[in-house]
Amino acid sequence: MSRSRVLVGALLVVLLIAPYYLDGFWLQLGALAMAAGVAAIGLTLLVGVAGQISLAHAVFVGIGAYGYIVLASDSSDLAWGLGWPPALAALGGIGLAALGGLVLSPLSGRVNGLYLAVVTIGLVFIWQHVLQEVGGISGGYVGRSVPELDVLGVNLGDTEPWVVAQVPFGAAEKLWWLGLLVLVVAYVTARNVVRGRPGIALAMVKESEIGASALGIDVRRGRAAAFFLAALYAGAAGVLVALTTQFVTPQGFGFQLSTDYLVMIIIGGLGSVRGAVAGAVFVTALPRVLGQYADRLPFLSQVGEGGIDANVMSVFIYCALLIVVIMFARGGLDRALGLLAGPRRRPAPDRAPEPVLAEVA
Amino acid sequence: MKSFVKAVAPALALGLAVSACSSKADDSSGGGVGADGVKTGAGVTKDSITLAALVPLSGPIGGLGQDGVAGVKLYFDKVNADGGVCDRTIAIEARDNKYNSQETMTQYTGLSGDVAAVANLSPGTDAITLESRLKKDGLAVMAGSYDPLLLAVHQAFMPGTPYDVEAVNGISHLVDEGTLAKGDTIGVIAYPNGIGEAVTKGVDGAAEHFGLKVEHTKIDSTATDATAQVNTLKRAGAKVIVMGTAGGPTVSAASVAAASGYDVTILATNLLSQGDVQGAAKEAIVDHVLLTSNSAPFSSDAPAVQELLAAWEKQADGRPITAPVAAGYLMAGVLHKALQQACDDGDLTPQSITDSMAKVGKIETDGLGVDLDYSTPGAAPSLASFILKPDPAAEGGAVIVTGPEESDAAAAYAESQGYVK
Amino acid sequence: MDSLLNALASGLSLGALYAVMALGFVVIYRATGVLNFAHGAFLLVGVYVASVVSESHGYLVGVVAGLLTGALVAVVAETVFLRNSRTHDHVTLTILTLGLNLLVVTEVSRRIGTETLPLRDPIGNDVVEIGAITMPTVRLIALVVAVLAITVFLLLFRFTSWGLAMRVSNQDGEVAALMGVRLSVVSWTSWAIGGALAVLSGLFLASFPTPGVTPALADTAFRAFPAAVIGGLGSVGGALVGGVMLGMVEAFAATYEGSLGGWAHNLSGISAWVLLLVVLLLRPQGLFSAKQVQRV
Amino acid sequence: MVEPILQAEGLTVRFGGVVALDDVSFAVAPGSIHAVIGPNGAGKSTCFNAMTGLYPLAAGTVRMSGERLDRVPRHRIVRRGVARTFQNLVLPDALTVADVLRLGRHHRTRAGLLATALALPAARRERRTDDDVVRSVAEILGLEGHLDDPVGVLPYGLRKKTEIARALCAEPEVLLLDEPVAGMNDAESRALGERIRECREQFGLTVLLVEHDMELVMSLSDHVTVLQSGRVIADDRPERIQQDPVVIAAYLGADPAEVRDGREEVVSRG
Repeated sequence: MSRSRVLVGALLVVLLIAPYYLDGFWLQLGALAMAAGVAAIGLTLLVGVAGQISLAHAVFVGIGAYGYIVLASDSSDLAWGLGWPPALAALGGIGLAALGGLVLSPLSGRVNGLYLAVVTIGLVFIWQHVLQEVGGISGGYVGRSVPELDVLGVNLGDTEPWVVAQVPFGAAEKLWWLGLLVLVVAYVTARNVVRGRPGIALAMVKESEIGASALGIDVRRGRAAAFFLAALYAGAAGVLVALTTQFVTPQGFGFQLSTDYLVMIIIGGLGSVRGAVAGAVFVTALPRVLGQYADRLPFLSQVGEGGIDANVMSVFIYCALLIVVIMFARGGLDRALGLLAGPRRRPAPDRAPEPVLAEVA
Repeated sequence: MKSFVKAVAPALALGLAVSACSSKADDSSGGGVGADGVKTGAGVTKDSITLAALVPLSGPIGGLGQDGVAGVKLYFDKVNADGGVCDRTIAIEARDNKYNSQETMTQYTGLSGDVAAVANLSPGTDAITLESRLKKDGLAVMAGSYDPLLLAVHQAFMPGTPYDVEAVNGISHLVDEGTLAKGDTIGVIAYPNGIGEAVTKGVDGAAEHFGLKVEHTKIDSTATDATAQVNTLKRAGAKVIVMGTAGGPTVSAASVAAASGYDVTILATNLLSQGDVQGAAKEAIVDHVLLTSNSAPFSSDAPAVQELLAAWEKQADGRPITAPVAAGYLMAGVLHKALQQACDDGDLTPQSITDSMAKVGKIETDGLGVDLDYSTPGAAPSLASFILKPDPAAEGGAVIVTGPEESDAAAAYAESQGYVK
Repeated sequence: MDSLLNALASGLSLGALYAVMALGFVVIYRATGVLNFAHGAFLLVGVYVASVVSESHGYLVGVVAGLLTGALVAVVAETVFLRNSRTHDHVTLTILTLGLNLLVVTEVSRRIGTETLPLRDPIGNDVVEIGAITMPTVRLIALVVAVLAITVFLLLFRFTSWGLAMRVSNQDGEVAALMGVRLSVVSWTSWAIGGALAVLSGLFLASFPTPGVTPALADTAFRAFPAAVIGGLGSVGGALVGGVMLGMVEAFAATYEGSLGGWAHNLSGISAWVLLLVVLLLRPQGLFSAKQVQRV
Repeated sequence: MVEPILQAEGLTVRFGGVVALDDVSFAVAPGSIHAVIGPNGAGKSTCFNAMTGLYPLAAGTVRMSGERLDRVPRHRIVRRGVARTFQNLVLPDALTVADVLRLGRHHRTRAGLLATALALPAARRERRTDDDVVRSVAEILGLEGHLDDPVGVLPYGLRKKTEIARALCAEPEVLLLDEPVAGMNDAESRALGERIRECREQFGLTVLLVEHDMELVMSLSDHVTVLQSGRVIADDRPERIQQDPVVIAAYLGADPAEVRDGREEVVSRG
């Protein structure tokens, strides 16, 4: 049995029993990190594997979240809803995000590189505009509360707490397990895709469009498919985010969230599924943990004194780490994890890209 | 795969065995009675009471939260110096919500077990986001927004008059002084968010009351150039423009009006900074702008204002005082009253502090802001507003014209909206 | 009719400022292949310094100090951070500029706090009236300065060895090296110019009829992204046309959205993005960039 | 002559004002090894790229077993039985050699996102078939020891072989090799030449190659087409090409028009 398998097994066990010990802050942090992990896995398939940079990931996470709410909520005088069984609505939310990805996927099929980056920024602003305008569905600027999840009569919220080995299990504990389950499924399926036929085809598309098409790979279709797949994972993450925060607002799915996801996969090591998860945990936890232990940090001023307090410092640390990882740490957290798991294979050398683009009249 | 299962299974069994002795098994956290006979709950120990501040602390509007928390601390420093509440000192735990309600929720979850009440100096609808959690935890939130939607959250307390009622007061003042007469047109420039929608609603209400016509325009909440909107309203012949925005568009609208020789009064809630009033647009602002406000300008000679200025001067190393400092100071004063009441009742649990807000009755702010009354849940704590005039020479950039006063129109409007119960 | 003319004038001057900003994106992109997300940071820090310096040394000194600061910060970004990175992947380096942006904007915002800082320009809120058009004097000057800056840039681009190097370096690093052009010089000078152009547009965007220097100014750089991309990221001419198009669309949307009603009533905020979406779906490489052919 | 398997007729390619290929025609006999040679800039690679749909044709047709190939979208060409390699290696460095070879099987497999993500039986069956082909091709080219290495870390010669192996995994009828031995030493190129010949025998391949190494071309190929400045100046068996004064002059830098008169003399005398 390899060292990495033992490590992964041990990690899973720790994660399974963690809700018995952790309090609300850590449970919520974990659930958010796991949701972010699912989203980051999707994004790394698009950006890291297929080489298409997207800043619209928050849009699809948002569609998943709002989709679940609209499908699962009953109509009220404040906002419209369909009142589906929540489990069905959760699948519906994921489906809507995937559908959104499918509708917008020709964009990824046609537009490349940094052009796609900018046009997807546009999608974020357009999405937020739409959320404001369809107040009867989205709750407008106020947002909407999230109905509890219920799977085949098993309540995953606070209304029917479980007692597991004498420990009361509320929504936070249950969602930790749900998040873990979704994350594991996302992880395994993404690994299969990356190592399987579509994944290596996308790696080839990223290397060279022409080379890929000479091998019979339909470049546009491949890129569009990657966009769709990223949206699907984002939708699942969106449902988890909604369940965890119990209330969603338009600002929650804006440009900042999209950049956070990008930062996660870069810190994690582009194209690496486990790196994406590690990056997600890191980016989700860093500012919140720093805020939580702010008063124990020396040399910082207190909030309101006009100096640099822990909250501002956490932004600085976040930026500094991002910059340093990009500058020096080739392979990101994925490489660090690789070292931890024992030597497996040498990393690919980091070549300077050849100037392959030429403007031909 | 099989070897993997072999590795995991025993570890899992071991884990479950260990988990049986989780510390969470006997849930006895929070609650109890101190040696002094005071019942305590989350955030209260035998010598301290911890309050949360969930505010933006970094990024473009991070300054607002930083100054707001400075105001809250300034007030409680004074309280602590006088012996605190119930022989306990007041401590503030501030967290950055990045001006994002969902982030407020996350931060709240991290803190809710360790604080006795929450101050939220964020110009959004965070309290609505938190509503179900607040109810469960019994915590009170002092809200940093005057969005009337917050009135529906019984655990939330706004420290003044809702935006829409304030707009009605402003229009009523303009009618009283003869600027507006029946049949005139009022223009609105509004953000597509809380303040914008509330002001729009207030203007519509006032227009109905006074027989005015209304012309609506919108402005993007990231935009600061109101040229197109002002030109539209000029063509519509608006005699007054009411701003449902932050300070930036107000300054822009005044400048545009001045530049194009448009004789219009611009009515805005006081979100102008000293820099706005003393900057390039100062003449335009003085000529065109009239402000409504929930709090007194720093030029006021009310004792509470002077006290605040003196306290700030002593502590701030020459940093200028700003409106958020005063807002934080005022909120802290309200929270202090509730804490004192809860202490007198011998119960410092969160729910008791929340209930105390209603018990303390009318809260006099000694001229710092409008007087507040939380005794009826769901009702607006005040219907009065200050009317201010910008004045570059005055401290804080404005002087009081009248107020705080509650107009008849505001009373009627509030009645129609169910703000009076 | 009046409103049409006014929308045209306002769109033109706004468009000129967007063009200046877009030109900054294009210069940096051509030289280093990076889409500079830190443009807003350069703009904000430059305008902030201009405001602080102008308090003691007057407006013009402030402007010069601001432009130099913008250029300097941009050069530091290129020489310290980008050049020393071990990765050369343009997408990854683009993300690095996102980190730089957040870092600088957070610090400058902290310093500005809740205040609105004045720029103390001597023109203030004068307006000029030409026929039915009423236009802020500052915006008219902005138009003139933008046209001048763009002209100077185009002259440099066409007729100097630096410009020649700019034109070839993006296409073929080897050819440029053979021509004796030092790529490192081309890239840092390009960043300097990009930084200064950002501040130049910022100086006008913070003047009348907007209230002054606030942290939110950094976001205006985002509004110029579509301008740079609509024209084609590598195209200087495209940046100019894209900028003007964008200014026009925003001005017209702001003027007429009231009469559109429904979903369109607040369209001006996103009109640029909708335009971009449509343009790129039709021409994925922008209006003026030639089709990119990959060599094998 | 037997019916050609691959036939170029009147190929013309323009870049802006430059004519890169001018009315190029030649035919490749099935089962043959056919070389396209010419001095630098003669248009050899352009010819390859035009035939595989990478460059738009200004005029001319390409036929594969009589059917038009030039109207087929470029990602469908491999399905018609034409696989190719590139002059500059086009290999994603992070993939293992085995993955790169599997890429060659892309057009012969079906497993989509869902089947792969869930590791459905159909996807796993396909994978097993692929792996059999991958292993046998790797053995032929001597790559079997490197299947799990990332291509990026391999020496140049092995990467070159990986690229050829990938094209072979496509099980093509016609294999287009763009400078297969460029950058190799004599012994290596001779060995690779042997491998190419073996592959032809074993899989019944037709090989069309562009190559600079004259010795290899002459020893390996059955037929040679010579290009200069985008035109065909000679098209014959290798031993005749070797003696063709036009070709010799072209390689020495003379104007083909001048030499042509001389050749006609030679031909008429012969």
